[in-house]
Amino acid sequence: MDIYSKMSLLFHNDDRARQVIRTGRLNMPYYSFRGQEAIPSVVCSQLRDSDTISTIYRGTHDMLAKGCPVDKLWAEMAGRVDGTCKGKGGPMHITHPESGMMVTTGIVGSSMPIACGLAWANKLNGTDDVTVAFFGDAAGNIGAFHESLNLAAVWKLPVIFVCSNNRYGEHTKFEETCAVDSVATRAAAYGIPGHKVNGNDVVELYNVTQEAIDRARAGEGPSLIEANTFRFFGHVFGDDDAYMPAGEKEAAAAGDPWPNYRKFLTDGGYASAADLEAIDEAHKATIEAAVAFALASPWPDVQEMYRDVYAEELVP
Amino acid sequence: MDIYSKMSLLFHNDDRARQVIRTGRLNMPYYSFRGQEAIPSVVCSQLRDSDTISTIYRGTHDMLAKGCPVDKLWAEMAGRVDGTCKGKGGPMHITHPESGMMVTTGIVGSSMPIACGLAWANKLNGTDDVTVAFFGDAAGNIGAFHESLNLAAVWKLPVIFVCSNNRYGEHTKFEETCAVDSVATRAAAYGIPGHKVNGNDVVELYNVTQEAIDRARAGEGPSLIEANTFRFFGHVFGDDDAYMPAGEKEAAAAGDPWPNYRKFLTDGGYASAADLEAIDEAHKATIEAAVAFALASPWPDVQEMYRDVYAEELVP
Amino acid sequence: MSDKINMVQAINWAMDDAMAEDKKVLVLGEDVADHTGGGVVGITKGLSDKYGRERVVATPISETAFTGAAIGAAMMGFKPIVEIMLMNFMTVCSDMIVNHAAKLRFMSGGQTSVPMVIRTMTGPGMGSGGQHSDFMEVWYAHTAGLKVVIPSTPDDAYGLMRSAIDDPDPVIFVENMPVLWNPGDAPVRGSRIPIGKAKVIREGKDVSIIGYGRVIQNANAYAAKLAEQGIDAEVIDLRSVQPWDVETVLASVEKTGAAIVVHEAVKKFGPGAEIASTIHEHLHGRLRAPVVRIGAKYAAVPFSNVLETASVPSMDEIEAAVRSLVGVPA
Amino acid sequence: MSDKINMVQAINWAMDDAMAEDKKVLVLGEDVADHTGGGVVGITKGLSDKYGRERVVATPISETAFTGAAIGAAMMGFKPIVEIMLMNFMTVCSDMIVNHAAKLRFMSGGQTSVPMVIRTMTGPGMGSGGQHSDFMEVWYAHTAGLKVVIPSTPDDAYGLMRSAIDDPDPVIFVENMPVLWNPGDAPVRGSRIPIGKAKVIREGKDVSIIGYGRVIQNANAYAAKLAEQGIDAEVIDLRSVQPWDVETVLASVEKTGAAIVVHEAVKKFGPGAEIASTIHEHLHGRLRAPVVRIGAKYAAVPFSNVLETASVPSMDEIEAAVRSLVGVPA
Ligand SMILES: Cc1ncc(C[n+]2csc(CCOP(=O)(O)OP(=O)(O)O)c2C)c(N)n1
Ligand SMILES: Cc1ncc(C[n+]2csc(CCOP(=O)(O)OP(=O)(O)O)c2C)c(N)n1
Ligand SMILES: [Mg+2]
Ligand SMILES: [Mg+2]
Repeated sequence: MDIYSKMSLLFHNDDRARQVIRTGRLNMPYYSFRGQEAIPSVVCSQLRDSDTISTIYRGTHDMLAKGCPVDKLWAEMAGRVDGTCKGKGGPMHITHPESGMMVTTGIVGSSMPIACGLAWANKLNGTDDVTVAFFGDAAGNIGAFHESLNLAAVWKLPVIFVCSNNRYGEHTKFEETCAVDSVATRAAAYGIPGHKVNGNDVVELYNVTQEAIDRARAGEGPSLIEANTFRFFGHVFGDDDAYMPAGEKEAAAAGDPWPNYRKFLTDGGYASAADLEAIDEAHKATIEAAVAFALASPWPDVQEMYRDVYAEELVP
Repeated sequence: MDIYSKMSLLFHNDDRARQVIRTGRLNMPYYSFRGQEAIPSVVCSQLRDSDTISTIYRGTHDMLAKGCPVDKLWAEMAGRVDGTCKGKGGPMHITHPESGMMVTTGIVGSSMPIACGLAWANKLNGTDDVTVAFFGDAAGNIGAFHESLNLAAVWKLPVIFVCSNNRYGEHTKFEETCAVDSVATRAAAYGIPGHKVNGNDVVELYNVTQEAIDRARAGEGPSLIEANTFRFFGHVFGDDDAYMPAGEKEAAAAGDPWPNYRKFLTDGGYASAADLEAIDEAHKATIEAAVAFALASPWPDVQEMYRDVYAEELVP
Repeated sequence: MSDKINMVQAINWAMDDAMAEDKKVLVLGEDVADHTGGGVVGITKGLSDKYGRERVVATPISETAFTGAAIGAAMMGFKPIVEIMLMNFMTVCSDMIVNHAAKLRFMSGGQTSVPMVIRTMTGPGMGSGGQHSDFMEVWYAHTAGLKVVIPSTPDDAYGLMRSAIDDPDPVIFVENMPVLWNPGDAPVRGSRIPIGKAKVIREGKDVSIIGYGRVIQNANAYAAKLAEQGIDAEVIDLRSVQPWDVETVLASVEKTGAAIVVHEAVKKFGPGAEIASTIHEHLHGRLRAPVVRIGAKYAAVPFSNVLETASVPSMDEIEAAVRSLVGVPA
Repeated sequence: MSDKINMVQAINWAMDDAMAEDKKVLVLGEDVADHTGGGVVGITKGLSDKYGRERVVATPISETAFTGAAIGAAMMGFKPIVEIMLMNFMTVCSDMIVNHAAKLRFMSGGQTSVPMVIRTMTGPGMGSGGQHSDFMEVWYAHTAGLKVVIPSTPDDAYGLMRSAIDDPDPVIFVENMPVLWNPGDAPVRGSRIPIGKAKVIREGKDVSIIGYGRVIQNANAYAAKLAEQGIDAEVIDLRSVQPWDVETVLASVEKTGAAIVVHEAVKKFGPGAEIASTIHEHLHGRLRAPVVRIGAKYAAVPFSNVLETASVPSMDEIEAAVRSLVGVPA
């Protein structure tokens, strides 16, 4: 039920974000994750508050699933003073350490080296906390991926590398830029477990992530999970998707995780439609309130230019 | 015989370089390749003049094996105007395009991306020339390795990645920094052939490099060769080798390729000791002449500071 | 010349014309081929359809490898135009740019050279935040062996791109994102603008405003307003940061006796420091006041629109500087 | 204070003392552990034997990954000292330094911070050529969020390293290779030197020579010779480039009326431009002549000894500048 709740929150949040942007009330680059909801929902359902994550520009779902407050997230997307980062980071750099959401990066691949450090800290602290690095399929071709997986393996770091393979890096197909047919294959180059799973299938994903998280908590080192999925709204919201072969998106719709999981729960008698609707409605209300909160929040003071550059405030 | 000749040249050149440095006649950082002679000798014996190579600071053997003139090489190491690069590059940056020796880099890993470009040029030119990128085992952990192998595989570039695994990166053992027991294992992450061979065994090496070069010439794409070997004079000449376990160097001496190949040739009746000695003596004479040439060559004019920064000479 | 086009189109034309004339010209970078959209903002549109996917290649997200590939191909006589999508991403492949592209000619004693162009976009004003907006041209201008060009109009962009492609050395070509779609005079196809030659975009006698990129065009528009108030500013668009046109700048400041240097890069340790220092070195005793430098605030580029706007040089800052230099009270 | 030690030892002491006091202090980098030699030149010798291989870690050659690891650990409250062996190698992980370490505090609105030290060595004079000798401090000084320290003596190195480790923000600590083994006064263990405070190493009234690193120590030695000829130079060692001590510099130049700024980084678009511009901005009309900037030639660092020597600021250049500023003929 926790998983469903997360998925529902994510689904509705994305829906609302696109709508608010479309109606011109927010002006930001928005990288919709629609279609990828299952991955962070499942992964984060198995994480503690003290576990940490790092993610990417297309990471709002990861943040929400990890527990980042919806209202502060919206205020940050709106560039307001009540945002997680006082409006200074924006949608690509949301951070919320209280919920373990340590860093969001806009540089492809860079969530991974930093995740190694977060995990190293867990290890040095002698806890069994773990760290998850979220990233995309095309990030599997950049140097930071290679170095991080090797380092994590050599140091046996408690980190789980979760690759959301949505088949595209911007407008370029996975096959055109990656020499092997699966990112998970590359785990062998680091002597670590590599799992290729249907990232839209909650149960499959659950089992694999549990294994990887257990392994990390047990001090046995990192794992790589490739969760295959699809993004329904292109690279950045507003993109035209002429680069996609006709019918690809339609075909992918059959795997859309939120409706499927909903159906799975109701068909299997795990939950009633009414129960789920109640969850949905509660989230919608939360999101509505968050949007209102965000748009009512003041702009940051210009003096913020000089704050947080260093610990000590600068003199203009 | 060509292979023996190259090995002999390399062996004696290194010997002389260490001697000249020890006696204070040359002052330069020198990364001795002693023990690794077989690798470039075999590889370059199968290359044409129009094939290109890129190598690293520990690459004098690669250059000589590819045909870089001995006298110009020495003059460059001496920082003189008759050096390959007029003394401006030095031992870590020797270049000699006439012999296909395109670039020597001091940055770990960087011989590989540039080799991709040299190979891409071959392909665009429609020739069946190939490019060899030489590098060390510890370079297998840097991002440039990963990106280059993937790019070469995706673009099917005629490039052969030759890793001389001498068990150490500076003072750190291979096992301590690489998560798998062989660099060649990583070829699978790029869907290309990966060969792990005894880099001191001329015959084994010959077969494998022939296969890789043929494949590249045929337009079938890159290969990765890991040639296992040993460096007898540490990282940089003058190092103390306290970091090496006692006896390791002595044990490795049994695999020293030059004496072994010499013995192989004479024992097998492929050549007489006298023949080989004649080759050795000829090389020694060449080297002697090169040292004299280098030390007699004038220093570059200070005006060289302003030349070759751009095509057009700068005004001081 | 009366037709209007924007910079996206002008740069596209320059690459198109160069590719048509010389088959050694190559284009590579993420998404640059037509089946991948012809670049994220369409600057390379049509090129792969016209010149083939051998010469126009969509790369993996591997800036080190594909910049290296461009370097290698350039050493072999090709003329690659490599796109590193945004300037901040150049940090992942600075080794290739700084240790290799810039230095290979010198370190090889002139035996090899790297005639390549690195195209990159950047600029605050798009709400992209701290990792997608930086102007880092001073890094590359400080690195001997590179040239750095930052055009501000479509026709300049065309002519400078043609010169950059012709150039025997590596040129970093910075595209100012917020003005990419501004219309401007269409270039004469085939024309060149020499790298290192500034353009006096407005003549004046009271003060010299020197800069490049979007902000100098803004300053120029502003100068017309100042003129109504009797302040006659000369406005100089440097167009390239390295080499920069010392001669034109000194001639102007010698005439006006006062200078403002303005750019969107951070002021501290920014390009303006070199320009201001040079002016002082040559015109000591002939300046009414010290050269005023205006640049971005010393911080990462903030996301929030109010802060993003506050981070870059404003017309108010320029106006205040002009007034203080010409001695007119506000 | 009469004991003499060198900078290798001083930096080692600083790390040793910090590690003893605070178990959050970590050391990582290539070869830094004792079983791997305690660093290429032995600066980290003894640390892993003393504090264990958990806290002192020899890394793979993966600058991006291990700098990232240091950033992550720093965000979690550790104080990593990461060694990037030579400054030119920082180009392979500039993304981590510039887009992340420098900006995370700002972009997170102060929620996270990166209290780490990046140690790196560099400097022409070792015959290492174009890819092992660059001074790139201007890159990092231009990037808001970083501090840049370049000590010139063992006791400064100790005190500045202690401050760098204490600092709540990322500090780049540049070690000048050719002077690493020069003996100097031993530091008082436990002492700190504040980052951003210059040291007047020689008082004088005729001209201010301002700089940092090896070249300012040379200039200081030289000033004694000039004194014999009646030229009384004030010599200021900045010790840190960002922040730099504007106050001390301005006070000195106000007194002497003339300034020379000298560093081993390339002159063009170098750190000296910021310093010179700032001096002009504040002391216009009170300078006998424009500030003289002396830096490395605009080229890669050449290998050949004669060229390498010619590439860096020479005492002749400084002398010529001093003489022209004080009006004494040669
Ligand atoms: C180093 C770097 N290069 C290029 C980019 C531009 N860019 C942003 S997202 C992206 C595609 C990434 O694709 P993927 O990793 O599959 O993640 P997805 O966007 O599909 O979730 C690119 C090329 C970047 N941000 N950083
Ligand atoms: C990016 C980078 N990091 C660090 C160094 C310093 N360094 C020079 S050689 C070397 C070891 C390389 O080992 P390996 O690749 O095995 O080659 P070998 O020296 O053994 O031939 C290191 C760390 C460098 N030159 N470049
Ligand atoms: Mg993707
Ligand atoms: Mg090695």
